[in-house]
Amino acid sequence: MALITYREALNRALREEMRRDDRVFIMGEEVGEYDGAYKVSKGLLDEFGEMRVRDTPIAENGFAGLGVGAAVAGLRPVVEFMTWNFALLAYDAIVNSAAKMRHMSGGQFTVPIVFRGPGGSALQLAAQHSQVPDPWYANIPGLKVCTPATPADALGLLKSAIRDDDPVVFIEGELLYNVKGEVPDDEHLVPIGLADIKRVGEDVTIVTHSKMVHVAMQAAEKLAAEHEVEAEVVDLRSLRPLDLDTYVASVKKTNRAVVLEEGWPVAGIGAQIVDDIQREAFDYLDAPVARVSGLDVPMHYARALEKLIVPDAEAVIRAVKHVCYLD
Amino acid sequence: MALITYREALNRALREEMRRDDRVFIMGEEVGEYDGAYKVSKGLLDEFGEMRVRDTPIAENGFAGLGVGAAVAGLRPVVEFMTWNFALLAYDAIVNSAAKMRHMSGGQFTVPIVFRGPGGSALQLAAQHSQVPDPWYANIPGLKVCTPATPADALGLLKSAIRDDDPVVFIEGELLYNVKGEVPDDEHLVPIGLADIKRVGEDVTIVTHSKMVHVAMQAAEKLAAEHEVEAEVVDLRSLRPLDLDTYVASVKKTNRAVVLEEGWPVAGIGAQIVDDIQREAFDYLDAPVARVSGLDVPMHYARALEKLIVPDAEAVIRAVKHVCYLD
Amino acid sequence: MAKTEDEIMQGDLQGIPREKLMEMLRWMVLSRRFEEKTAEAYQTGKIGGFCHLYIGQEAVAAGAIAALREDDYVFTAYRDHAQALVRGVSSDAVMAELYGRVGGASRGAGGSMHIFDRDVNFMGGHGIVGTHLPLAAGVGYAIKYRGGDQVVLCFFGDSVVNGGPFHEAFNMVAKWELPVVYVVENNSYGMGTDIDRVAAVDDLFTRACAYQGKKAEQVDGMDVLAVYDATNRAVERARETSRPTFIEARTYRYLGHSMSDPAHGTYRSREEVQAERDNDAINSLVDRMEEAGLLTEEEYKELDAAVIEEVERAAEFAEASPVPGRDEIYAHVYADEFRGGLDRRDAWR
Amino acid sequence: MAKTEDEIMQGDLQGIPREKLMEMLRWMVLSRRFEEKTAEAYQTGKIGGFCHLYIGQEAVAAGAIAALREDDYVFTAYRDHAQALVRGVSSDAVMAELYGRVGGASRGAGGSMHIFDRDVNFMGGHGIVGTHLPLAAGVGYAIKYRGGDQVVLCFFGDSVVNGGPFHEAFNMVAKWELPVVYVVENNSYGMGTDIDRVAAVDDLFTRACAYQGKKAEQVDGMDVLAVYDATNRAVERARETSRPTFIEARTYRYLGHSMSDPAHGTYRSREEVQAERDNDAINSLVDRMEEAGLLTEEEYKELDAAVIEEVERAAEFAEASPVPGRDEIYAHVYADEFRGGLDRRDAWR
Ligand SMILES: Cc1ncc(C[n+]2csc(CCOP(=O)(O)OP(=O)(O)O)c2C)c(N)n1
Ligand SMILES: Cc1ncc(C[n+]2csc(CCOP(=O)(O)OP(=O)(O)O)c2C)c(N)n1
Ligand SMILES: [Mg+2]
Ligand SMILES: [Mg+2]
Repeated sequence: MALITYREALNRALREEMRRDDRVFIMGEEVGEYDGAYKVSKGLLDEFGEMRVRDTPIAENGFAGLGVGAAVAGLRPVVEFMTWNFALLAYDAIVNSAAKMRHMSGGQFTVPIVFRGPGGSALQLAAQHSQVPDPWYANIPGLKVCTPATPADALGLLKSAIRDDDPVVFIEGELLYNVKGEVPDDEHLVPIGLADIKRVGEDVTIVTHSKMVHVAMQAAEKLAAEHEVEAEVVDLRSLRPLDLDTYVASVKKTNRAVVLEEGWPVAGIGAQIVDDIQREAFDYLDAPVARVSGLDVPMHYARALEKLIVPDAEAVIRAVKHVCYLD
Repeated sequence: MALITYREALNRALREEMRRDDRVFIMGEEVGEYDGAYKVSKGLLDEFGEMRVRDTPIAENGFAGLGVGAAVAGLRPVVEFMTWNFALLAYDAIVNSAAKMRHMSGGQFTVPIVFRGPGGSALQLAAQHSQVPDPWYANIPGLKVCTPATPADALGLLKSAIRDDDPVVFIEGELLYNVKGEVPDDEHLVPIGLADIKRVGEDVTIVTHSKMVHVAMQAAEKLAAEHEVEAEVVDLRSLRPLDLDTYVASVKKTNRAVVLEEGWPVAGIGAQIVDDIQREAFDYLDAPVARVSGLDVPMHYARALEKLIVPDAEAVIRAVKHVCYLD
Repeated sequence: MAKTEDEIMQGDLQGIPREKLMEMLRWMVLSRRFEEKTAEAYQTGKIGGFCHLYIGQEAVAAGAIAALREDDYVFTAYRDHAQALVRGVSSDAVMAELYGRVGGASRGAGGSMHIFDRDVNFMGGHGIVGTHLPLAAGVGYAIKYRGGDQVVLCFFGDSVVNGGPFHEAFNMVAKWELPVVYVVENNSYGMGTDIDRVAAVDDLFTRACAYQGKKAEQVDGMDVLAVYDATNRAVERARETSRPTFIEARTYRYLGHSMSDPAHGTYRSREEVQAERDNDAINSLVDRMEEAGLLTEEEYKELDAAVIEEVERAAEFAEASPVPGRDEIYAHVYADEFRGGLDRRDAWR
Repeated sequence: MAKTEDEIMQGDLQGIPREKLMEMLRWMVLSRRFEEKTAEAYQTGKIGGFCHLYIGQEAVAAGAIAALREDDYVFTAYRDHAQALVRGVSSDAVMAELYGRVGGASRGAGGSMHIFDRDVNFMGGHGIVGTHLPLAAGVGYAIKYRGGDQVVLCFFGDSVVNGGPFHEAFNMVAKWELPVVYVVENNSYGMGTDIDRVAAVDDLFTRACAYQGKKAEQVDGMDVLAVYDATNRAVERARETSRPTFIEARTYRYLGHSMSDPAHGTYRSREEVQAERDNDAINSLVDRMEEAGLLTEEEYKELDAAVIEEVERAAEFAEASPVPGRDEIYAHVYADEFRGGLDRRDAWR
């Protein structure tokens, strides 16, 4: 085991897969000479050269589409969006081309592509640079969606995504790049579509993903210490497929659930989790499922308001207390 | 009252508002000389001239953005997308510019624009032309979203949308254009954000919108005739704001709910309705809320499969019977 | 010798073997007869959805694809029947696709707008205007990546030149020197919009001026030999130097934009359509071949009859091919078994 | 007389009144001093988020905006402090915006990248590369719609010329003859990418060749008078004939792409940066004015001191301005009262 950052884990995943399979290449703005805007692709240009580490013009729709074409022709592109906020320009290439080409060709063409980059808010990046794209992609059949919260999951999921024969939307946490964690020294793969119980507990289930896993863990520790509530934290890890079995089983055990996400509430991924839980564990529920999400507003620049808009541990604790009838 | 089609209702709304307010203009592909791909803008070029009925190049992101600029400068553009499938190319202009400009300017700029066009499947248009965009826009603060099911609502909501000072995403039903309905002769406005009970019933609530309202009505008639179940049909009409009061009150009365939508299930708008119902009417529910949605696949071209993918009255009836413990 | 950019190319028979000429002629006649049958089947409800006919434009697909090798790639938009047929997708498979049957090129999943055939590198059949241009560039990238010498041929309509995907793709193929030949089928209209009303440029091929390293020329798209000649040179250039070319083929569709649109109407007159029909590409090739003594009326009639028979057989094949069953719904969404949890989320079917 | 398109324009003092020269000089010095203060405040944590400085490029904003009338409009990207100041947004309001305070131009909601000021038609401040070009076209459309004679001036970075929004906007403004003057601030780099590595064109202004009716020229963007002269002619053309122009201003940023990026590094050398600094736009104007007897060293020092004082006062104003309160969260999302039902959906705050 080594203690490395989320950024380093992603870099390791890219490097390992590029060494293993010479069809794998990475493209995107600044991924080469500049080592990546967030340095995820550091050193790759030196090792693999320009054809496999391709700096692109600022043309998200164009280079995402180009990636899809290269995938269909048998390569395995990893397309980096500097952030997912810029991928709104490429929404068509991802949804209308990548996600549909296999199906509309009657299964003839395989589209083994990964679209990756950071999502979510960071620090004071304001309305256009702080969006959570999760539900826009989780809604789309034909795609898979990964949202790792830890270095080990980042490593294992990115490697699986690159090996996957379907288009994978890989959403990293912009504020997670410096987070450290233990990572196996040996080859490490995490299957897409498997949730992970990050903390075992008996009293309430918190279902969440990505950066919010850390908020949930913080809340769980405080709940244990101050309120004698043991929360089980389910990290979805993938939003498509969703691992219903894991979170439904957890709620059947705890009888209470809080669903936590960073993004906007209306038709967020959290709404889907609630739907799944109430359908499959209705008779086990001792209280309605509570949701904690980002507030329903564009992100504000001022730090004081940003803090209020993004969910924090306190909000989670209040929600947990509510479903446990402790408020 | 006059009996007119949904298409005619939309045309009337545009014409009335363009006569009333000379800042209103329409732009989009084929809206002028060709009278609109679906003839919604029929005759408008003749009456209002080229500056107010503007045929555009095929450049969805460009002309959507141009519309936003014109709105900010004080005009009231109605931007037609030939269908919402092509608006994936304009997702950035709608989400990053239209929805955010008021907020990120601290309230200085008003963006009174309507983006409109048909959404959903029609007949055998296959994967790229049969998508339901509803949740992609309902998720976004800063937007309003309307999805009328009848000629009267189409008329009243479009007029309200044009008068609204915020950007409105107006999603018409591609298969509704020829549907006829009674429409008031006098000025008719329907407020955005108000659901409508299209059928009163005591036994179960069906919450739905757009084309699926008609499927729900069909199911409700059959349920009454064949199973003695009286379904209340709640037509959301707007997806943002959602009219929680109406559907929560209905479920509190009927104690059972089926949520019906044409689109894909995962993080669909239906998931949000379930979340709202279970949170606010948990103790009133005699069964878990059931959802009926389009199947989680790209649309198939073959008619036989298209029929299976899009929800029909039979599926709704089965779901209703299930929540009523009649299956 | 390469001709100048602003001169509309005129083809001649010289130097083209008779078999090649016969092949191109056959393709054009096949496209025409196939689509006449398509129109008939559409009218009787056997074909559904949007259906865009290529009738009038046959010389473009036939002439351009004639310049390709078997391992090259072809992309096009939704008006794709002729390109598919010329590329070698069987009439049976194309017709069965239009009928939405499992014997179709795309197993009935795609329909008229989404014909695909991996066996002949026929890459579709794309419905969102202009968005296949970057995909074609991506195949070009893969070729270069592997050091291959294949070429990508990508057709698109005139209205594409005003959109972002065109610009982004053109810039990348030019800058990265990718072996892609882009052919704009300039039939003067995007649905009911005259290209002159929406493009801030007189001749579409001149847009190439904004991308250094991209050659461009304009050809008479009603002359299959001119198209063949220009594409040949472009393909050679792509194969040998990995450089892109932009060809503008001036052509004309005789019928409406799609089956639901009349041939003439608000945006163009009956006379205009008739004038173009008088300049028919098939007739013109037949005339030239007859004059040169390379074809007799008899031979042409035989060819036509054989094609008609092929098309009739294709319709019979399509009719007999099974409608896709329930198992096809999820079969091709993912490479693996994932079914969206829908068995649990929606048990009401 | 209009100069030829491919000649880099050189400005001279002739014919420009001293007050105008002094105004431009003051704007450049204000931009420079303001951003020096910005850098300081960023380092001490008073400013957050992404913060892109314009230092080195001041002549472009000052020269171009100098050509405008009060009722004209200005758009720009996220590197927007100088444009805002030159356009007349107060130093106080710009600085308070950077501090995220309610006294800020955008009430602290936008920050460095999103400065807006309706009072002076300063239209922002946009963060997604290239996407404000269509918005600017839309304001041009509104002007033409109302028969006005205002002009829209829209700045953007070099990397924009490879993206779809550029192409779509340029085609529409050219075709519809909208009164928009587009100015590309070509500082040779988009973040760490040399424009020559990603644009298939040597000189950016030549891309205008793909849009008939669009005039284009290249100017020395380190020469405020050249920028002023070119923009003046373009604005006049827009005002009188409602025709768009594309100006390429060759300029240079001395510092990193943003506050988190070093001034030189992998993509450019210390020597390159120093060489450009030696050609500083402010110094060059000062020298020419002094030579022409229009400015003394004393006067320049006074101007500089006054500007420094203004900037210090702005920082004090920002510091004193209140942090936005909870009520600002929902205040400007909609024109009406709608609050997303969140009071009911999330009661945990
Ligand atoms: C992005 C997008 N916008 C609009 C449409 C609707 N549409 C389909 S075909 C067409 C006209 C295309 O014309 P052109 O490119 O000239 O091709 P042609 O039909 O003449 O072959 C339009 C507007 C679409 N499919 N995609
Ligand atoms: C669509 C989009 N892609 C990527 C980014 C990230 N980004 C911000 S600035 C920038 C470079 C822009 O360079 P240029 O246009 O030359 O402007 P400059 O910074 O030199 O003023 C990039 C890639 C973005 N904001 N928007
Ligand atoms: Mg055309
Ligand atoms: Mg730059």
